[in-house]
Amino acid sequence: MTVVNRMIAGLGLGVTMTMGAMAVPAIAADTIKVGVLHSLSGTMAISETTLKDTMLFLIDEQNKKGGLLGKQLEAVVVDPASDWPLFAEKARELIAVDGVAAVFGCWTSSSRKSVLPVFKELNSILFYPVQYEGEESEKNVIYTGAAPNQQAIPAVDYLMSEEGGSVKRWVLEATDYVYPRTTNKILEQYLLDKGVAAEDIKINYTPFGFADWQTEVAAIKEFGSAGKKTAVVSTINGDANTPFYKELANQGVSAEDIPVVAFSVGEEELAGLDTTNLVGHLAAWNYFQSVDTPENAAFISEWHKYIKSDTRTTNDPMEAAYLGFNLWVAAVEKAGTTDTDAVLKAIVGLSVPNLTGGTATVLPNHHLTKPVLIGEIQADGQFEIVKQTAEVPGDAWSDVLPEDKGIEADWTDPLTGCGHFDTATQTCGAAPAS
Amino acid sequence: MADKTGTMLYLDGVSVSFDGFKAINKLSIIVHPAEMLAIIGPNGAGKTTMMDIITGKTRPDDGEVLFDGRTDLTKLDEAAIANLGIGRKFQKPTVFESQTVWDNLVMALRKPRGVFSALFYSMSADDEARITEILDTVRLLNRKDDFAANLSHGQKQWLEIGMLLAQDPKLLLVDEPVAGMTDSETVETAKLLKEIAKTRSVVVVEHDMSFVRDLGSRVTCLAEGSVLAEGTLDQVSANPVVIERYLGR
Amino acid sequence: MTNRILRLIAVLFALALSPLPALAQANDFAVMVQALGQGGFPDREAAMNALVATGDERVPPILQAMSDGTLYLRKSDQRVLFAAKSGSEFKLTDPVDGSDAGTAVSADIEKIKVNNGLRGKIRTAIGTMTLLSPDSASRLSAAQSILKNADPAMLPLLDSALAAETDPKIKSTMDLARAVIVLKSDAVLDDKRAAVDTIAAHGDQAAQTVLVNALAAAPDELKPVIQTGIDAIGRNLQLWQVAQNLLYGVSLSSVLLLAAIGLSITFGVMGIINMAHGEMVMLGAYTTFVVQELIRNFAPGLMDYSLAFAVPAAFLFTALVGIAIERGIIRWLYGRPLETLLATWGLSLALQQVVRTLFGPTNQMVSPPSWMTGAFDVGGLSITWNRLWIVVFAIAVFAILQLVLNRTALGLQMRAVTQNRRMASSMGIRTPFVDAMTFGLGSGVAGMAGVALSQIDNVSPNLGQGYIIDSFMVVVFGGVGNLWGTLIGALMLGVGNKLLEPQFGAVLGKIIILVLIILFIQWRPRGLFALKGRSIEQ
Amino acid sequence: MITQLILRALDKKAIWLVAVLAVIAIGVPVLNLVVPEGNPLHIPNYAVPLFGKYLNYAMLALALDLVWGYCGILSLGHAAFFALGAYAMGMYLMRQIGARGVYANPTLPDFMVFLNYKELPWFWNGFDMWWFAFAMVLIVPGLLAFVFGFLAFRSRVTGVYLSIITQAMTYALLLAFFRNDLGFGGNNGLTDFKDILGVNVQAATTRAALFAASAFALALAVVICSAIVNSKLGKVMVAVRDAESRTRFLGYRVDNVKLFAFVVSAVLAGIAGALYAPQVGIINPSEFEPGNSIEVVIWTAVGGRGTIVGPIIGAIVVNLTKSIFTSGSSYIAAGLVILIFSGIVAVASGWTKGLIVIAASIAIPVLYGLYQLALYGSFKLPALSDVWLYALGGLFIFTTLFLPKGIVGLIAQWRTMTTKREQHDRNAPSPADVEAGVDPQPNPAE
Repeated sequence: MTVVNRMIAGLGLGVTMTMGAMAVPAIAADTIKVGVLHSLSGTMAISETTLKDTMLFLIDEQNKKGGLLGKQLEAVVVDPASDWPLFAEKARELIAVDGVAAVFGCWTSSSRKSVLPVFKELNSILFYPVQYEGEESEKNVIYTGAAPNQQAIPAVDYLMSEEGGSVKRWVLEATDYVYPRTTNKILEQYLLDKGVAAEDIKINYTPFGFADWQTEVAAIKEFGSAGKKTAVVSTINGDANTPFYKELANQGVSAEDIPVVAFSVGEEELAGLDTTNLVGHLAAWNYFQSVDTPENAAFISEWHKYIKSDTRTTNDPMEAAYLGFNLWVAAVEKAGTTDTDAVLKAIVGLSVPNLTGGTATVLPNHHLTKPVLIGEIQADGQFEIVKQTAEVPGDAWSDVLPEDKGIEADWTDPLTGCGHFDTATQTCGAAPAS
Repeated sequence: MADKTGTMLYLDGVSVSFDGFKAINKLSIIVHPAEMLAIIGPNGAGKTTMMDIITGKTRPDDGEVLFDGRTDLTKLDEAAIANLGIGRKFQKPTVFESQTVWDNLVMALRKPRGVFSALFYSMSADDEARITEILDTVRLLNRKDDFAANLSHGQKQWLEIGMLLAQDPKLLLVDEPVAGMTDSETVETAKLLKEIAKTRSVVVVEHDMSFVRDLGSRVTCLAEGSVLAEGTLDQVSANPVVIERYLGR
Repeated sequence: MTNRILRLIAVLFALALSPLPALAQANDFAVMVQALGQGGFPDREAAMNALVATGDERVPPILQAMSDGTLYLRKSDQRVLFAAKSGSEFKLTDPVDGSDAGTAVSADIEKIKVNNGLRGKIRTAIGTMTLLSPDSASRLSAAQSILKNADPAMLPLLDSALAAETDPKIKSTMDLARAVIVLKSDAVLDDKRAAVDTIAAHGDQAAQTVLVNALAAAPDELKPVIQTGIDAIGRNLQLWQVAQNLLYGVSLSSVLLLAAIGLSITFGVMGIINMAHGEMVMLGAYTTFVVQELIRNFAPGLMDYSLAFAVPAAFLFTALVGIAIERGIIRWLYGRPLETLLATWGLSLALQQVVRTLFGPTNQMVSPPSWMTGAFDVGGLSITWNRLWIVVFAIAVFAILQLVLNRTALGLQMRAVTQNRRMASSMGIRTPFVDAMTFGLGSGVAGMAGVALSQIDNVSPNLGQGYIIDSFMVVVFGGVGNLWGTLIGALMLGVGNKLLEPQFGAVLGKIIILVLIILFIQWRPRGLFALKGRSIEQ
Repeated sequence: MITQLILRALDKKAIWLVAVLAVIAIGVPVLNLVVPEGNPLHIPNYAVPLFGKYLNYAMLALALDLVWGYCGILSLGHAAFFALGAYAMGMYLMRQIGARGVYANPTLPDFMVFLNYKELPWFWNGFDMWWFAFAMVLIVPGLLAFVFGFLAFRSRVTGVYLSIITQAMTYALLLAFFRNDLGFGGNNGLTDFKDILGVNVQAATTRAALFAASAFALALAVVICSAIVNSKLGKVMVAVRDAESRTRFLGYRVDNVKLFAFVVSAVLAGIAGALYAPQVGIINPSEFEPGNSIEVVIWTAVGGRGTIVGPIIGAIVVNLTKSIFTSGSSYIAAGLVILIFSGIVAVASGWTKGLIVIAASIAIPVLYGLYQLALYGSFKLPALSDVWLYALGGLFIFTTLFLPKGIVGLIAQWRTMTTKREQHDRNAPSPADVEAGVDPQPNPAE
């Protein structure tokens, strides 16, 4: 048989079989497209896949309610594969090729930083659902996760209170990346302002995916044996948490002696851990699955129905995605269009109910008002809420840091707004409002 | 041993051991300019290791290795030794298989070996003539554009000898040059080597006794890393120790 | 008799502590128990103190249940009850008289919440009440909680308890607690001096802390004594610190060894650059998870022995996967080591995705058996059980592997095939079979490593990625094709890493190790134990 | 001398390649800028930096091929040189932001203001000048390659050992660059670029210019590589690859030859990285990840190592595949990719193997669907993003199994078959065949 014959035959066979296997999706006539930009493979898939599912769930629910502006919503899911440059490429593809009205996505700060120029250039909207380091306010991003003042500072306040154990000595244990660096910088300043002596603060950084915590946990124990009540503020990132908590449990660091409060450990992370020996360690979030409200109960039951599993947990970034989506829907309805500037103009000041019994309002700085919840880990992998504050407005520029004092962001009018307005000099950053 | 001056290759009391096994034991050999030396000996006698020592691949534990009566070879690496004028043909024919016969010889041709010399090298008419001449000598002219991999075993042996010639060495170390050759090729090879030995020193390691006889040179028999006997082939093959340890049985 | 008097003392003492003596006088015990279910944390603390003041022996179990989260409030009648989960229901018991109070579903009852602060106070309260308990474990924790609080008011109680104590470990804790209290109190100088000696003799971090804290407040004549004590402890601790770091290093080494040893077979012996090695480890960890799930569902009593089932299961499963990979892919690539790198890298991506599809991207829970939790002290060393077992396991795997390679027919055939395939084949060895078995063995060992790693690391699709580079470093550093080299390599890298870490931090320490490896390879281009004539490096 | 070198570089294949690249370099920007939107020939804005990125990757793959395909040095750390070049360019771009950063500090980039740097770290000096930064793009990767290569090649670290320590090198750099204390922005890296050489980095014209620069840089790399491999040095490199110690016995300093190739390759990789940074808009430490370097190896292998055009084809093909498979719903495109690939395999290795590829690509979605069926009772085909790692993994496996010489090897094979051994030298052993080693290593005991 000649080569050409072989090739043609091979191609023919391939065409038939592949077309059979790969169902070509019917292209809906008139839909509003929504971009979902979460890593589904690679190292970040562990956290981000759930958010992809959440978005599909929310869009599904919205479509059951009749869609938006009389049209059905259509999710466009792409996989940036935990690869930061690919995030930028995929964001561009979503906006420019698929023509999505808004994008829900990103998890790490790096991925957000990577797509930011794209959103600015193509003037689209990103809903970013994860707690982050602050120090940013952009026209094209709505930050639906917590800013540092909505998570870190209330947690430290709680531990300093009598109820939280009157902690006097602090270990800031962190993964060496921007979110912990920033949070620790703010916390260190905050603690010093509160009269904590410099020698009572210990900051330690470890690499990504760090797995051998023996030395660090021993150092925490040693630091905690100085006679003053000691607590650990952990900004350890994703993968490194499991071995950290396993080591804590093994070395017998109990929550009564040295409580650990974490900002990146939620129900999803605990699902991979035996928490029997971790009872009492804390986490600070704006939402816990154990929140006892009718809204939350309904959300969880619908979610379980959608995902077809009774054991899948819910967590804070999911609530943030939920808020972001509802806010976008409300803003589009208010604006009557999905046009970026109109939606951004409409969204500031909008409120939607959150899952913890309050409301989330979009502030002029594109952050939300969120209550702060402190929870203690229970043996069943859930959190028991030991403290809940009223809604705290998210602060893009931390008031704790001297260089950020008097800095505000205001995007009430998206066209003339400013992300870094110095109230003292009445100037907007260095660049003219853009 | 004898006087170092006036020798092309001078080995004295050389020993080397691998993991306790003495591959070469107090070996002493002398080769004079324009002289051929045939080395015979059983497997494991240390023939190849001796070549490794001379060409800098293996460092001796002990002993003196001099080239041209003055250059200490134990201090130099392979490339430096090759550039002194010592060429080597391997037991298993080793040519650059994915390159053409012509290119094999271009690389071997005696020219500056530096990186940039090689980068900016362009072939002169003289070089071309020289390579053609060598190709003619080793009877590969009609196959000059073939890949070396496609040559027969014997042709690869010839190519390697051609490469040796192109290197224009003062001393040639030839390891089993006629393995895999037909009888007529073997005779041709012996002729060629004898021709070469008129102007250069040649050390030939070979098992093929008729070939060694054709060479008609001085013979050294090695066994267990040291010299067993020396002399003409007849003298050596008459030596009772040689008969017992190598030829006989 | 003495016991009863002592208990009376304890009660009186607790009374003195109680901020609400009026409530304590109420003798309706049941009412006091019900008070635990009302109000916020401060109210609950008051109710607890009142209960403690009764000295009733029913109190410690109630408080313990509250701390453990098994004390519930029935919403219908606001009664405080013990609740034990059985199936989907809770079985309720009255804490006052132990009578059965029926069952309830979770919507009917509400857990009585405690927080860390309350949990700590409960611990102290139980401690005070159980210092004279017949149970030695509770006496020990009582002594420890007194040591933590070091309240001078406890001295009489402690003295009497000390007199009755026979267990040396508890006695030593009580001694220390007593010394700490004496040092705090206004006892005479000689007593204090003796107390300083007692504390210094303990020689640990906690003792040093006590002395440091006491130094400022101490009278001048006592200061040099205390300072000497502090210095002595400091020297002692420094020594222990070095030993402790070495121990951490050995522990890290055992993890590295486990991760690398399978690779030293597939890579070292067979010359396959197996980038999917990490995924074999990951599959082993997932096997552990599956085994535990099966046991949890079908034989919960065997949970503590789950790892004993998981090790052979993981070995067999990953060995089978390994054999399938060898037969399906790798056997076509012999003699092309760098090509195996590409193929196995692709394979590792696919395997990760398989696991992600089957189990989801999130971490899976593997519970530690009870004998692998906690820690114990030897001198100034603190050793955690799970690390100790992993070290033991690593040594066992290493020893067994040595036996297999050197003492069995399969091992002999493996070495024959690696050294001279054609010869081995002509001698009647079925080389394809031996290849498959060798690769299966290497993969199986990686799977067993996964069982151990599931105890200390994430069980997630990414698990293997975290170890693959380190494993290659260990094997190459030790010398390819040599199990002993792998052992020594793992030891040197592990210990080196842990010795550098306190000085330079984890990140810099690791970078330094990597740079040292790069430099080391310049010095010994074939690793620590280079073998001559390896097949890997023609 | 130089002209002669270049003349020799431009053999028939290289001329074609350079010509094609020149057409692309001019054509794509023209089609993007001049042809109006809506015209079917218009190339949309988003595609320009995307294609530019492919060209940068192609240049990186070509650089790797110079050392691996031609010189036998399998570097598993080549992305490190790429990233260093990108960082050097990123530092220049950061300095160009000037006072327009969020904190409006005239000299310090935002992340430094935030991390409390009081002054610029010394190694950031000079990067405000374009010529200095551009020089560093060449010098930094080149110097690292020189030092690393000098040590490694002198000590005769070869084969797998060399591969592993190059991996250690990039891993160490990854960890180092992740450190915020190092002064390169930690894990967020360098981003939010504004200007390059005085023009807005995001402007369509700049993008088009950067694309053209990428294409020209690749063409230049083709000429350089072609010049090297066509020279006698190129022959010596191949000799080193095939029989290292034999080359040594010919009197060549193998370590110098390798070092030269390694340094040239690192510099080319650095240039590729420098063009990459402004086009993707961010450079961060994840570029150093060992997995990235392995991917580069795979592009090269897919395209065909030991050829000039192979790695370029490989890089573009694999990355195009990656783009297709990670995007939402390009099922048809994905199907076509699989189809073409199985067609190639069928031609190269025969029917059955082509069928294996097709069977595998059908089996995976079907198995996925059955799994869903078993779990949830409804048959659901996977999203493309669910299968893309299978596709990528499968591509690597099938390429090594069925296309050992890569796509280019296939073309050569085809030509041989059609021209009936008109030039029978097509049967040249591929590097894959000789990799197993014909290096003489006589048993020392003999």
